Amino acid sequence: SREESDAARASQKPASEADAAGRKPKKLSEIVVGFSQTGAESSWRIAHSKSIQEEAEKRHVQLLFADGQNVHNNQVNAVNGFITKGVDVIVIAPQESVGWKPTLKEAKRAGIPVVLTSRGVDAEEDLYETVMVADFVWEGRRAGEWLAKQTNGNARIIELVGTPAADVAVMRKTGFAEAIAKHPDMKIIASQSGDFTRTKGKAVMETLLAAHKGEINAVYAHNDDMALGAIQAIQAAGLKPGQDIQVISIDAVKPAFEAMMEGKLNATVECNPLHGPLLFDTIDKIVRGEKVPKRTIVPGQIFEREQAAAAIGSRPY
Amino acid sequence: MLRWDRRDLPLMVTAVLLIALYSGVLVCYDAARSLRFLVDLIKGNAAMGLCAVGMTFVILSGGIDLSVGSVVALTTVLVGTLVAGGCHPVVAFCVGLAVSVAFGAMTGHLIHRFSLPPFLVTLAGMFFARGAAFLVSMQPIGIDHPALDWIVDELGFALAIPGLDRTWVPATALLFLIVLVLGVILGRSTSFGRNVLAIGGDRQAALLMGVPLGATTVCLYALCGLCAGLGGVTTALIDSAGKPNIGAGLELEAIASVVIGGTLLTGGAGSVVGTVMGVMITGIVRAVINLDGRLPSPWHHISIGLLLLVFIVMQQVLIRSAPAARGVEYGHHR
Amino acid sequence: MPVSKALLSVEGLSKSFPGVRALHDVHVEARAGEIQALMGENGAGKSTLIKLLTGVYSPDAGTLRLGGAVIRPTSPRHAESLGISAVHQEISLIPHLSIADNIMLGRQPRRFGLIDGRAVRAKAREALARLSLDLDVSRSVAALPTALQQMVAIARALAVDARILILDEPTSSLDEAETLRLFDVMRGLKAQGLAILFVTHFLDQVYAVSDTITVLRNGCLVGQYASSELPRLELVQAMLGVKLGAKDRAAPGGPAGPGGEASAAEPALAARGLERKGVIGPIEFALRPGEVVGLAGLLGSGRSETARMLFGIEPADRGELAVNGRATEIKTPRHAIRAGLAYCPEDRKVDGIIPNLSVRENLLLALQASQGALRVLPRHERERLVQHYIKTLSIKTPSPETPVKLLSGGNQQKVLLARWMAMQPRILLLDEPTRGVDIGAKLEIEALVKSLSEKGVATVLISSELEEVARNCSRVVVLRDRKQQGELVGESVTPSSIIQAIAHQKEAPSDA
Amino acid sequence: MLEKITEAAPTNANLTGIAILLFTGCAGALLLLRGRREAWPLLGLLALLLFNSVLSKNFFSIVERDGAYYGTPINLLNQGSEVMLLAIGLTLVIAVRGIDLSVGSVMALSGATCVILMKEAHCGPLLAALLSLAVAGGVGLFNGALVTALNIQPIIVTLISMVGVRGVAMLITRAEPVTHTDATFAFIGNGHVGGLPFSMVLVAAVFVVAALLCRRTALGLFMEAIGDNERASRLAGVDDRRIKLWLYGFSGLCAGIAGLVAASYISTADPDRVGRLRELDAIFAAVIGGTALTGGRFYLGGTLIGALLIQTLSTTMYIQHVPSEIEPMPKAGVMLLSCLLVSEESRRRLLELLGLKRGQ
Ligand SMILES: Nc1ncnc2c1ncn2[C@@H]1O[C@H](COP(=O)(O)OP(=O)(O)OP(=O)(O)O)[C@@H](O)[C@H]1O
Ligand SMILES: Nc1ncnc2c1ncn2[C@@H]1O[C@H](COP(=O)(O)OP(=O)(O)OP(=O)(O)O)[C@@H](O)[C@H]1O
Ligand SMILES: [Mg+2]
Ligand SMILES: [Mg+2]
Repeated sequence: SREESDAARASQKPASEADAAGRKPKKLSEIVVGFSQTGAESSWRIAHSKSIQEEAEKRHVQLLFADGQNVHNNQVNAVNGFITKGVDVIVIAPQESVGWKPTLKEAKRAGIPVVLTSRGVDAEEDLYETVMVADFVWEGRRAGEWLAKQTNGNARIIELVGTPAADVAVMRKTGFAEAIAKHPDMKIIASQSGDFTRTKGKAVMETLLAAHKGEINAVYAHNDDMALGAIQAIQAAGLKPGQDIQVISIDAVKPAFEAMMEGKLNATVECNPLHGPLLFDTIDKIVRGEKVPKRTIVPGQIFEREQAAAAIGSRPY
Repeated sequence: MLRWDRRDLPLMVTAVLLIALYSGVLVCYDAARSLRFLVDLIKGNAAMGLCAVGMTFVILSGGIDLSVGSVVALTTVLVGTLVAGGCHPVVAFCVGLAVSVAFGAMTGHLIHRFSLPPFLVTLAGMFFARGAAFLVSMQPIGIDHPALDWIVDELGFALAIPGLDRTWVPATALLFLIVLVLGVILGRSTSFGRNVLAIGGDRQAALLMGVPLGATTVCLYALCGLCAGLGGVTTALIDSAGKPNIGAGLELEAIASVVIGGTLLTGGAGSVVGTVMGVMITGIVRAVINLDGRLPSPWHHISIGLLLLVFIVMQQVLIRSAPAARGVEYGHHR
Repeated sequence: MPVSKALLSVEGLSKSFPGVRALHDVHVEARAGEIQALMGENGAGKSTLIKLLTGVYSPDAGTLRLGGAVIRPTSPRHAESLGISAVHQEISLIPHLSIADNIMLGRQPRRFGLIDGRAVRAKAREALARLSLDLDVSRSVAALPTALQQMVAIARALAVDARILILDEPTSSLDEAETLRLFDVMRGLKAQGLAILFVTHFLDQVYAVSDTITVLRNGCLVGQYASSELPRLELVQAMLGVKLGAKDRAAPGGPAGPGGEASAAEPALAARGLERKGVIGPIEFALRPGEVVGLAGLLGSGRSETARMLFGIEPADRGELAVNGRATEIKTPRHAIRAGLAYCPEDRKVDGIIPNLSVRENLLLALQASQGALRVLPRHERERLVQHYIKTLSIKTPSPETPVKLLSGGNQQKVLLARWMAMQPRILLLDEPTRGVDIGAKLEIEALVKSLSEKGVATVLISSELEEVARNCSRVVVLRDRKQQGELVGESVTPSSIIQAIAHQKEAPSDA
Repeated sequence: MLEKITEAAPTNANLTGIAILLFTGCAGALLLLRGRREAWPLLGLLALLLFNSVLSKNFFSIVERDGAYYGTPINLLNQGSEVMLLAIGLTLVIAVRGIDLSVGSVMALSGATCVILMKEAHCGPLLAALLSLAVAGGVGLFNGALVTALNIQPIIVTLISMVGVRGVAMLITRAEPVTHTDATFAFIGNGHVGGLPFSMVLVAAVFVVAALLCRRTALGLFMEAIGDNERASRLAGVDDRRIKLWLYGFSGLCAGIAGLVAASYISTADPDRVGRLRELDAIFAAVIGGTALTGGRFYLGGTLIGALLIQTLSTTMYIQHVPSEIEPMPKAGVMLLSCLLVSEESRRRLLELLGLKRGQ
């Protein structure tokens, strides 16, 4: 009975006419795209939103932007709203990978293709067209490897974890743990959440530095913001960040480059937020009925101190 | 027998404004002109609405419950873990509800037995339940079970109104509506409802009038726990997942809905019907911003604030200028 | 004392609060089919005894027996189930609930497990009808004047099948007619075999209904007497614990010379066509310095309304008001206070006391507020004022630091009066100032009013006790249906003439 | 009692630890003897400190560097200053039966205003700070105006401004964290005066101002009267509306100062994350300090102790390596214990259990 009612609705609304074989080809400039963003919690996220919004403008796509304010349920509601409104494509930057199945099914029933960006979801592959992500485990692993090399496999580390249970945090932790597992002398002294924020990164670091005086020689932060906070705490404790204590983080936002140029941050692993161009290329293909790969890894790289000066000019975020 | 009473004035005003708001949205956004929009509204706010129904009673009694968001999370992970461990979802739901009711009853017991401020106890409860949720499962767990899929996909009914579209009303929305009706009945037509109002209106007087303070308080918070548990079940259904970190900030949203619906935070006056209107109002305001889709992130916050502000101010101005509001309030104020 | 089986017997009951011995080794017996008056000064321990009987407090020592069996009421609910029903001194109703709900709370008739609203209203109406009241029972009690709230509370107590009915100052804000109706009901219940305990500070009422009188003083039992065997004078002596000389304080002989005759001076307060639409009709009167003017009328006639309007609580929206000949606009109590008015409200629990603040803070609040936050009264000045008023009004309190909510009802009332006296106002609006105050203090207050009026203070006195109005006022304004009806001046101010004036205008009795 | 403390302190603990514990213990005992409510949260704090001194050897170590002191106790004060500032303002609002949920957002706004003024309008740090405090106070007054003039329930007014003000903060920073390094500005959250964090000086100043205003003038009396029985106080001539209005303004101002401290602490205005859920911490601090949410009597000293208690609790979690996920649980436990300690009823029941039945 449910299918019936969906079908009835679909036939009433020509905007989202669904036929299983292939959609009626359209041009980019004719379509409406609904974009459900996580929120605006970090520089990375804002660069991500901006990239997509600017690209949409450039390509004359009507983009409906919904800020989820970091609440999963808001995002679910926004996507449902897009379905009700009958947009042509839904773009989701999920706050969490788990918890999307019923909503994606709904979109599928309404015949609206879904593109995921910045994070994948934990659901059957046929529920979405494609997913565009960075490899978070790789990022963590890369950071771990770099730190191992830098310290000759001998480090006592404070890990500043992201928000508890956020899967980015979980994956970056996993990757890092994998990498240092090969080196018996690399130890995580403490692993505390800094909530991805500078304030908490600094507060936690201050406290841990006082509690483990002289024990620590490396910091691994799950994002640049926490690392920047930690750097301030290290300085306040009378130590030299980047020398006495190695600092590595992930994201590679502009302030991180500035810190690297000042010699306070040792390295940052890039997690590229500029999904806009690639995203709309993909959407273009989808609305024209072409096949797209299920998974696109947005490549990242590691930036070290030495490269900072050269790279900073070209960093758009 | 319906009778005009000054006590109903805030409710009337809120209803009128809600209708005005909804009509305004209908005029401005054609995407809203469908049954589906309405159902979305109910479905999307079901978890929060369920919590708000329970919260209404607690607030009516002059208390507050900050733990609902965490209890929602606790319930979802319990359900998720149990189902992952091979339990039937329905059994898992029952376990989740039992735990949340027990949790609520415990809160109520502490509050009454040691006459502690509800704010503190439920704040501690909020932290405790959150920690417990993480203890049950550190990571989000997807729930995969045919029975669950059946509930999500098949349980419900198709609603069609001639001239409008046909749409599917899912189990979650149904659950919310049923609890709502039960909540209204509980509030209006049971001695429990009256006792709650009495405690909130004047605790000392209620005691002198023979209201069983202890039993009512425990039941109250147990009820709120139950509603939060149902909110958790709903969330688990909507997400097909159990997540230890979900529901942060839900308590404030629920409290806001209750208060916007005309319930006094100091207790003693208000109704479940008002709360439902409050839930709808906050829901519509959020939905409108998403429907519009042109606002950048900061304006999402600002517009929600502004719209609610305009609403509240109009509500107050109308209530005060209504002719029935003239005259004197004698006697008690608390 | 005639030997007969007591329905309720209290043996050796004691109760102390920090700093106060409220009851000490009290023995009381109440028999079925008997009305017993419980008498004593403010703070004698009457309400405490009642709260012990109803399980609000638990006794430090002593036993309670009901029909011979020992009972230990643990809560008002428990006491009610034992057949003890009570009306407490401070009106205990739930403001936002309707009259019907208040009367039937906890014992609503049900249908299919749900409250049967129609039956609730019917039963509530029935309960009110016993007091010959016909109210719209679906209105909330918050909108009722104090007297009606008190009637509702009484109706609630009557609606239980009780063996013992306790009434703690039920008549403190009732007027004559209501009181008589209540007495009728009490006599009816007595005939049905109930034991009734009844507290009041009005001697007339004691002799009108009670069969026995129990006197408490300072928490101790003075004695239990048959009413017929205890003359007034002895009762008063028993209560006060002193031998009264020729200057019999308790029975003032007839209408004493009313306070300062109207001087020809400029009116201290002149209202011309003052009205608040839909609440109180146009008021037209002038109040000269040194004059005491009474407001008389039936329950709900708008006396309190008039005072509240004058004081700017529910400000007038039409008409003019002149204070000392100068046109003054009073929109808020602050305006009124600035113009030299003071208002002692009728409902002390809601409009009067700040329960958790100390006696000292309550007493000085208005004075301090009128001085502003920055000009703090010097410590010695504060001390002086507080001691002065505690003494003048014989306020019974363990210390000035005691939270005022712990005082007995009458003493709370005295604190309120002191608050306004301390302001040294030029115009004093007193709404039931002696409500719940014992006879000694009542006379003290009257004397105070008189001495103030000699100093040129103009007073508006509202009291449901016509004697009191007649004793103190040189002029009485009669109100009816929230409109001014007429005035009585000079010699014609006697209780009977006031009753006539009210009754005359009430040609077609409104009550059935 | 004192001997117990010295005994309980580990023998290897340095002098500071013993000094701090002794001080807290003595203060607690003194307050207890005088029957002050502040004694109970202070004893709770003492217990927590004792716990830390046993479990963490470095907890009390303080080092001096460049004339300033560093170490966990100092961090505690510095990191706790935000909540202390918020809680002082909130205590006053709560005393008159109000509540201010917008403080966290106001923090974000004032920090953002200040940083943007310096960075883009090239204001001097002092001017920028003053202007942003004015903005914060303005938000408070706006809340107050809605509460007093329109009689809207405080919780809903401030909940709305909590959402809206956060949006405004994001708007002026274009939703991004904005970094600004200015030595004067950085001093607010990181500087030291007389070896102690400057933020503590701010807290002390605000506390003294509030305490003087409330206890040396009749304002405190009026506030307690309003909180206890608003109607009766209005009839007694207390200008409840005006007092409430200014109290909300003051709360906004306190939040503004806290916002400056927060922004200066990390030299960044972070509009989205700063101050989130801080309002709950601050309310907790006030309530654990003895101020009832139902208004009336308030205890500024208790509030400060409460704020310190909360900060010590978080710090303890970091130091004891409690995984962030289950961090809430012990926190809940301590909260519950401390409210049991603060509640008269539960103390009475405890005494009863121990066989020391007394009174009532
Ligand atoms: N809960 C309490 N805590 C402390 N003291 C109390 C408490 N209740 C009553 N008291 C004190 O006990 C004494 C007796 O008070 P009670 O209310 O019984 O007097 P009362 O005879 O009813 O006086 P009134 O005629 O003024 O009502 C008073 O001194 C009062 O201050
Ligand atoms: N029978 C009644 N039923 C309901 N409301 C009534 C009744 N009688 C009076 N009132 C209310 O009482 C108000 C006037 O009461 P007010 O308190 O001014 O009278 P009062 O003469 O001072 O009586 P009291 O001395 O009992 O307080 C009216 O506005 C009316 O709303
Ligand atoms: Mg009494
Ligand atoms: Mg009256």
